[in-house]
Amino acid sequence: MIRVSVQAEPIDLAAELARVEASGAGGVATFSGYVRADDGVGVLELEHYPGVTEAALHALAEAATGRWSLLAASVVHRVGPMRPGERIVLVAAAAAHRAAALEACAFLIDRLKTDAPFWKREVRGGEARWVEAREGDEAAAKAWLRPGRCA
Amino acid sequence: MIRVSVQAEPIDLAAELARVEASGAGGVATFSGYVRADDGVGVLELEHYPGVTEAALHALAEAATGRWSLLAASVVHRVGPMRPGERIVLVAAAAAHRAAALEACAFLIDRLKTDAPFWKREVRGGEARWVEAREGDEAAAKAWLRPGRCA
Amino acid sequence: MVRLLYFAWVREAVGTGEELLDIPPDCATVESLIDWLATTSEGHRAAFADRARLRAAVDGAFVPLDAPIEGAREIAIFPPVTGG
Amino acid sequence: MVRLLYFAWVREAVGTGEELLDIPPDCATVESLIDWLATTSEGHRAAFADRARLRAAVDGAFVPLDAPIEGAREIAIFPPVTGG
Repeated sequence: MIRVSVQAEPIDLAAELARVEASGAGGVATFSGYVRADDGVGVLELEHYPGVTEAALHALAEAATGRWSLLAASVVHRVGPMRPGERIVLVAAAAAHRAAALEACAFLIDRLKTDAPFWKREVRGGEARWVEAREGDEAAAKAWLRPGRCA
Repeated sequence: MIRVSVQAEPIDLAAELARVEASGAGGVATFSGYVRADDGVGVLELEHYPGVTEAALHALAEAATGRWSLLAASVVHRVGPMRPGERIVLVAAAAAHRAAALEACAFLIDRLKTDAPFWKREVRGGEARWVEAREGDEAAAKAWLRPGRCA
Repeated sequence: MVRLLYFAWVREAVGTGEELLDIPPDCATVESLIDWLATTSEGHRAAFADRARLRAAVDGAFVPLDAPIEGAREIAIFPPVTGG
Repeated sequence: MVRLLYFAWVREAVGTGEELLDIPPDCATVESLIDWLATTSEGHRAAFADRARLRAAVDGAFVPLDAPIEGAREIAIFPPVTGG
């Protein structure tokens, strides 16, 4: 069961988890990303490419589901303005065993960083700045393509 | 902030997550384990070594906190009888960045499987059977000791 | 007519998020389209000054800048993504 | 007096989860303690028949079966753990 949502509303972690748990999995791994509260950002704005973003997230969830035989995968991403401490993204992977759930979860968030069209803008003290892409993100996403990667 | 609980009560995922999120982290990774619903088990019973279990879980959380500079780590494990679909264990790791949170989460659950004195007994159709330790668990736990492990 | 979409600081520099344009027939790739777009306004020129900071999608699929655009109905130009 | 603790199927085979015992002074290691315990009842003998399936903790610390037990106040004997 794949669930993808790109939404302006806050992410309801309990409701999202209840969905993946309903798959009857032995293990569920999740990753949640938050607006950092420690670097002076007052507002973070998320822009996306409507339609294409949802398709990219769905393709990512399908890739993870196939590769790790997941029972459920969810990718939920917020867009629009949000405040420090708020949840930006949630990925969840449910599988029969823990290694599959943990690896699929890491894969989903690493690849989401480079494969889905979202752009972040930080507002600090009235000044807005687009966040630059991090080279580490590209490397983390590409690591999943190497056949020899340690699991 | 480290939280450890060994409890007969159901694990309240939302409450546990709220705790680790309060650390102001950029990322929170979790793993939840469930009583498998697909192999005919009617009841799963968890026995532990009171006092020593809590100390082992605390030592594990401290090791993860030191190694990955976590802002928060929680390890919550249920004991006593439980039903298919119920949560047995929750580990959560909060860190400034996602790689640390994801790795620490995998470390916590892998090591918990071998380092904390819990024993599972499955009841199937009136017949009880102690669960045998899996060799894969030992291997997964030991992998974290190898200096050359891929991250 | 092709629908052009711009996101993030590319959108801000161009001054709009979307425009419908007749593209010159000799624009065979995203890159040559960008060359031509850069001549259409000062905003476009500024947005497309640094090609290394640009990414593109043709009809919803991410493509390298040297990808062909023949038959495309929607072309998006934007910075490297920063989600998650 | 040493407090002996048993868990899981070791506890079931022995017939109790806890006993207070005076241990013979020549029991220097967990393993020699197990050898002696196995002689104390049929249940103990059955519980300790397969040493490969036994683990131990001395005063709350996991130890190998050849670990010394001198001065120990609490010794636990149990199967490999299966939590999580």
